[in-house]
Amino acid sequence: MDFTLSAEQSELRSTVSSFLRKRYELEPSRSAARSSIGWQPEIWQAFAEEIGILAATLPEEVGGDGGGAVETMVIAEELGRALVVEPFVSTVVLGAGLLRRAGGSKARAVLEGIASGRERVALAIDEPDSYPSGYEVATSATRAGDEWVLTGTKTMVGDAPLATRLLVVARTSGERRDPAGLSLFLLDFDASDLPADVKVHSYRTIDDRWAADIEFRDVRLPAEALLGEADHAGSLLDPAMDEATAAVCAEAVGLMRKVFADTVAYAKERRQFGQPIGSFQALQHRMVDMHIELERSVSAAYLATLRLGDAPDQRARAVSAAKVTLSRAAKFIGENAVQLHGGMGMTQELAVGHFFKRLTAIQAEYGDADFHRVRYARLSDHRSRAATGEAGVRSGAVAVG
Amino acid sequence: MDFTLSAEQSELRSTVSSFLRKRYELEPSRSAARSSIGWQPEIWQAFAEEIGILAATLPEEVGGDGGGAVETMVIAEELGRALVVEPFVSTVVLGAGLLRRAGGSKARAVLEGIASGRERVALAIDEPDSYPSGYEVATSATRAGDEWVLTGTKTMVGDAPLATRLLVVARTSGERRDPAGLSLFLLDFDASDLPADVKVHSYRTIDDRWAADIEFRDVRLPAEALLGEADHAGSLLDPAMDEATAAVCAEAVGLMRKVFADTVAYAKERRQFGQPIGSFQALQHRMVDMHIELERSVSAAYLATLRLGDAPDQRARAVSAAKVTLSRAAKFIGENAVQLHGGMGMTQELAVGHFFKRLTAIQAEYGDADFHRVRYARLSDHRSRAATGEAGVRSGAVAVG
Amino acid sequence: MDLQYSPADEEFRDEVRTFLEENLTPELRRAGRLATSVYHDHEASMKWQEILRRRGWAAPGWPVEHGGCGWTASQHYIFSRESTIAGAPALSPMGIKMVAHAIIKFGTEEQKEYFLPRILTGEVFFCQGYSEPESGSDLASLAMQAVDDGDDLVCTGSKIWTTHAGEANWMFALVRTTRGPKKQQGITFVLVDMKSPGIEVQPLVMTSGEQIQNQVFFDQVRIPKKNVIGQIDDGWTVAKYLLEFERGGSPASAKLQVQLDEIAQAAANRPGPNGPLLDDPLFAVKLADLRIRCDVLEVLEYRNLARLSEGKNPGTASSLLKIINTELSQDITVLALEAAGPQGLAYQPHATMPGGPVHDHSPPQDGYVSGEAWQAVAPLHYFNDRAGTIYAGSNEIQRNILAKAELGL
Amino acid sequence: MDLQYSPADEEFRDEVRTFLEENLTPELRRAGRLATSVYHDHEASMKWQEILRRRGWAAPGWPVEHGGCGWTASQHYIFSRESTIAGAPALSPMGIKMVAHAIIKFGTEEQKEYFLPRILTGEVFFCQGYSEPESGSDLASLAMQAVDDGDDLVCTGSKIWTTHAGEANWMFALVRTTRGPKKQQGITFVLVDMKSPGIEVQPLVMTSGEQIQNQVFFDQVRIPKKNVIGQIDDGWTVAKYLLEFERGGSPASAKLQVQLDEIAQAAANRPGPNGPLLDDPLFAVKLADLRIRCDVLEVLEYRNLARLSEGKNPGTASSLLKIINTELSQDITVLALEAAGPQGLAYQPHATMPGGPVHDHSPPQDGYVSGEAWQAVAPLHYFNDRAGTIYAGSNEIQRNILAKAELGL
Repeated sequence: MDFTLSAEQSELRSTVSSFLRKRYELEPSRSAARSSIGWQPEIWQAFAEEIGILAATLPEEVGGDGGGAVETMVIAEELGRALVVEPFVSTVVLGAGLLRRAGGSKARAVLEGIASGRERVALAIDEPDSYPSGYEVATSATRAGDEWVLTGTKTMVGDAPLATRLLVVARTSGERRDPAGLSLFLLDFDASDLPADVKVHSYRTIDDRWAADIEFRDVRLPAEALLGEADHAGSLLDPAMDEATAAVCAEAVGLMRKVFADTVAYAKERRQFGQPIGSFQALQHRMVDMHIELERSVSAAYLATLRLGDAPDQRARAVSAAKVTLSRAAKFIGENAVQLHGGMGMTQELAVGHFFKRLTAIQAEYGDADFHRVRYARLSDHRSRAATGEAGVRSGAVAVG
Repeated sequence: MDFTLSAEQSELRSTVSSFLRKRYELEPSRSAARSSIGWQPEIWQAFAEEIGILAATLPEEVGGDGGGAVETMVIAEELGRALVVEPFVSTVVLGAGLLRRAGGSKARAVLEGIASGRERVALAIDEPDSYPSGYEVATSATRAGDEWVLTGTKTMVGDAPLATRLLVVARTSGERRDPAGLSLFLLDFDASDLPADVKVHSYRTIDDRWAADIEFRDVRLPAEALLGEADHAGSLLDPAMDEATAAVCAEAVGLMRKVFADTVAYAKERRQFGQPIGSFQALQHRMVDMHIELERSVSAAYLATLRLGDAPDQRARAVSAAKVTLSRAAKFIGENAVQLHGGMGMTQELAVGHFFKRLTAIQAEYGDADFHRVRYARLSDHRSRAATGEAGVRSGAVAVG
Repeated sequence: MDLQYSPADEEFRDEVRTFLEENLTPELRRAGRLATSVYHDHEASMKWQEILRRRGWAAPGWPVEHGGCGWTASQHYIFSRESTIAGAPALSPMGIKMVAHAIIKFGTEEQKEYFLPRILTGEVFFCQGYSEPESGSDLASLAMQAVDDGDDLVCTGSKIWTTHAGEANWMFALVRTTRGPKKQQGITFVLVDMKSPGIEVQPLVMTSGEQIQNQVFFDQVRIPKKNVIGQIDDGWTVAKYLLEFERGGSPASAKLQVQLDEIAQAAANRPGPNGPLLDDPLFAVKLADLRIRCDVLEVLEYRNLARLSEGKNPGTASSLLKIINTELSQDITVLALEAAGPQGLAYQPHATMPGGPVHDHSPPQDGYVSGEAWQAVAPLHYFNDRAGTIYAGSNEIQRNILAKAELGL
Repeated sequence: MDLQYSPADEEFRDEVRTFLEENLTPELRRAGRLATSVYHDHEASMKWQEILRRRGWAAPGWPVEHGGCGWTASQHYIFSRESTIAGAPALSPMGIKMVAHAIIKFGTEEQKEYFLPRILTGEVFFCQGYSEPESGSDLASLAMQAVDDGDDLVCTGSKIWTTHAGEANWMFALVRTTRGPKKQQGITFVLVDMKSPGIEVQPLVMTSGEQIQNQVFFDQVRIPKKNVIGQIDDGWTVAKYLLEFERGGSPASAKLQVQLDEIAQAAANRPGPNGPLLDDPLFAVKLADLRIRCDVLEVLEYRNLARLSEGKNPGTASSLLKIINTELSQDITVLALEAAGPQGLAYQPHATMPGGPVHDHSPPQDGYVSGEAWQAVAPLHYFNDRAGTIYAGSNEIQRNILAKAELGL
């Protein structure tokens, strides 16, 4: 049991934190997000060159620093605290996680590009008629000689408008709801310069990020576009999605730390009826409940992060536990931060309004609370819980007379 | 829209209420409930002879006063307010409701006996391995010449130890989970004098009432024991169960009125930290939320009561809406009444502890909240709600471009 | 006791239905259905007001001599309920439902003659100047300085949360004419011509991106005393009178039921974990829970209506109803957002009909919408509806009121 | 960062497991499993204390010189966790975990010599005399009059919520020796021989029917001054010191996880609407939610443990953990009651092992139980567990503490 960061990890945290404090302000970042560019490329470059967070968790053989889950957590939390919109999780956690597992020279080249800040990756998986995060895929890739022919429509492809590469999940065998039979393809991508057989609709999201709907009409891909083994994308997706989920949980912790601190500060300062509103017991207890949700969230993010290396079921259960916890907390803290700020909390004048939107969006990302509740239930042994690793519960004989 | 009682109904309310205030005290009623007798027969007799509530809602041809759903609601609420344990709902609402619908001379005789206070009826329906309130019945009745042979085990037969008659739901055709194929049988019953082929285990319930598990081993019943048509008990049970459910909703309103009033009074009187605990804002808001739950409950009880005469689906939906509302309120008000009374609320010294137990039990009676949520969902048209009668919502065309 | 309308009410309801069927154009219904907040598309709303005015139904609550309908409480409820169910746009409450009542009760003959007919036609369109940056929940602490200067009051300060200040040509406002020991005293209720020199409107951008609320700055604005309603220094009396019209006045259950119907219909066509989302037991039960709360709210409203019909005071019922309906409404927006799925995260105000301009949003040139319009409405409605528990006396304040007035704590 | 035990801790855990497997008889486990509250069957509890004492593990938290184990914070946690998972009965906390620490810290040599070994053997069994009828949440307002009379204090008044007063032969109590402006001053911490003349114990019957709590009346009870712990008038210092041992001392997650395992196992065999209850999506999700809260609580406990291991003060963590674990525990009792179904409404304390006698209940002669023992436990546990949010500083008080100490409000 150890909840302290190593010296290097602490150093990483303070590097990221002080960079963001100095260089990442809310106003300009919103302006950039809402501009036609949609982000701040110079910030991304600084992430790579000045504070090295794009390489921090990548393997050493592609120019990375070999950091692990804790490093990802530290970075994501700090990015959350500053409400960074640039595509860290989709590129560095999810994208790189898939590429790393897929292996091969093409993947390796992209990983090197990620480490140096040149490449950004978006994963195209959800479809208009599929249950979100359910791996329900109708988009197909069929073999035609040496090539693959890709056909189908993807929706809400996060960060696609900024991406240099797409990772597309397509069905190469099996029925639409079959968890097997999926394959992963790597495509060059530039939303501003598209081939005729790819149609992209880009849009802003409610939290000032960007996404796109993408239609593939018989797009021909070379054989080497296939990453990993055909029909087995699930074995890449499962762990990489769990890593991404753990990372957004950490990001949510950062978001909540900020809005909670702002709320308590506001309650001490804002006066009504001749006293600070923070002196009213009903509001005090509400803020205590927010504090409790935050402390639970921190623990849940640890749980997910520190179980990423466990066996698949333990890993998935811990990640689902975390996402359920964080989603609930994000809603409770977000909504109450707004309520306690009163009307001002509903405007874009204060940080809380912007953070609230991200806290709303994050609840739905990588599976909403119900998705993860059901997954957790399915993974829990019906009779008695299996050991959740060394520190988990060991069920004794529970039968009684 | 009319929410006022008629002069006769108001009169009925004050008659019941003043009788109970004078003659039904908590201490002696608890003692009786815990004695081997288990209730106060003299009170029951007074219900029949002095205030006429056993006949109030029975048809005139069996000596009743022909009252309806509103009269039942008025009586049940007052009984709840005084925490009456005597078997009003099971005998006068559920039992009589089944007998009335079944018709026939035998049923009529029992109804006359109910009106005069001689008869008490218990319904045996749930079984040890059946989902509560799910009409899942394995107990069988098979024809043998002119007779029926009854075999099976019933559990939690409410008020059976005090009953003079049992109504037993048995399967006469179909599979165990088949909603059709059930029949209703009327048996003479005396828990203290049983035939060899009937085995009864009586027990007290957590709310100081009585119930029993009953085992029937090839019990031979005469042909006329069958009430109504064979295989069609469902058509009797559905409306009678809904009436009983509406009645316990009204009873719950009475219970909650009492514990809520006690809680507010206690909060005004009990002092800690030099002031009444009712002056603390967090507790004030809690009590306001209890008040809101109570007002919602009153409305829900009206809804159920005033829809009992509607078409089956409207009736069932209103009753389920009420039971869900009342169950939630009973839990919230019961638990918080205890919490606000502190340790004393957990003892049997104050009324609140006793009422809390009934409020706990009542949540599970006639289907718990989840049972009714699911039933309500099933009865709600998937596209848009049908008109819920004249005052219900009428859905316009809801499609938008 | 019964839950039936009287035959006369049924007849009235049919009359209303017929009128709505004949007059609600698809465009107007669209404004009702695609609204993202309680503020509907301004143009559609004013168009509908004009149609109602011609039928004599624009201001049914006014005294008959000023153009009201003399309806019973039931008729008001039925009219409001049927309009909502049919998808009619909501009218701005500021003029007809609020300040007009103050003018009728406390106004001079000249004020009545000038304002009332113009409010009906929309020639005069009001906004409300109550809250100030430092006076929110504690409204009576308001500080907008109004100095007596001959025939005028000269006002300096600022008002906030001024809905539709950009569209309005008049404002009704509370200003501070005298400072005394009791903060409720020394307040004056005034009507302000928005074209007066010294007024500056600064839109507030909400989280939804919509600019409906504003901050209005007053710099030495001259308000003729003939535009005072009631007595100088006695504006609190007028404001308290109006408060009754603001809280719990109209039925909320109908609107919420329609929203739930829309969610159900949408969920029948959205993918769930196992077939349509509507068949997912977890989703179905959440929907059932909200519908049940709506059914119960409807009965609560009928009970309140019955009290009003008997001429009784609603008492604390308006606080109770405000809490119940705003919290239910918020929970419904949460379920809608959940039903919307990933498309609910797309920011697409161009697919909706918001109550005002949208800041910093360029619709795509091809008008593309990811998913359907209701999915685009969902997040904006969720954001905007957070106001429900904040405005018109936050729900914390309502609970304080109930604790004191209803429970005697 | 990691969530693993160290190799030394793993070794220790295995040692504890082996000990538990060898020494926990089925009867003792039964007392743990069929307990209806935090108070386990008294006899089983004392038997287990004796077995632990022989192993040297009855009072691991004491200083080694008095019989403690010198364990690390991890070892304490592991021991407690493993004991719970194995189903060991809980020991009464009053003696070993509470008053003993006061005696060790503030007691005289004679007091230590007399009481500590006897607490271990059970020859001395303590109850706690803190609360009074008029002093609950506001403990410092306590009023039990203690008049100085030579070598004695003479006490008159009453104490309430005195757990196991019937079984106890000693009480530790706070009494009022001086009345001054500050209520925390003038309180004295005393040990009272329960056989002293003038003491009368009156059991309180709880809603569960159990008589574990009592009111204890003092009528001119003489307490020798040699039984004062610490200084006269300075008892608040002792009480505050003990409070640290009462709140959040031991891990709650293990017990709650075991309860959830039991619910899951039971629900696999109970009928649901469609096959086993455990397969009902609504039930499964409620169970998952509670398990998730437990998983998170476990990590919160580890974080607290890590702080303690570093020698840091737990700060407000004990209030936080108290709120989280009592509210979770109550929600678990609700799910258990739901899983129990109709049989959960049967009152059958004879099928359980309550922590004290049951009032007004005659078990059936044939020992019949409707359903299974866990179903009989469910309602009693639900009733008794309501105490969790009331005792040891109600959760409202804990929230006040957090608001002040943690948030600075």
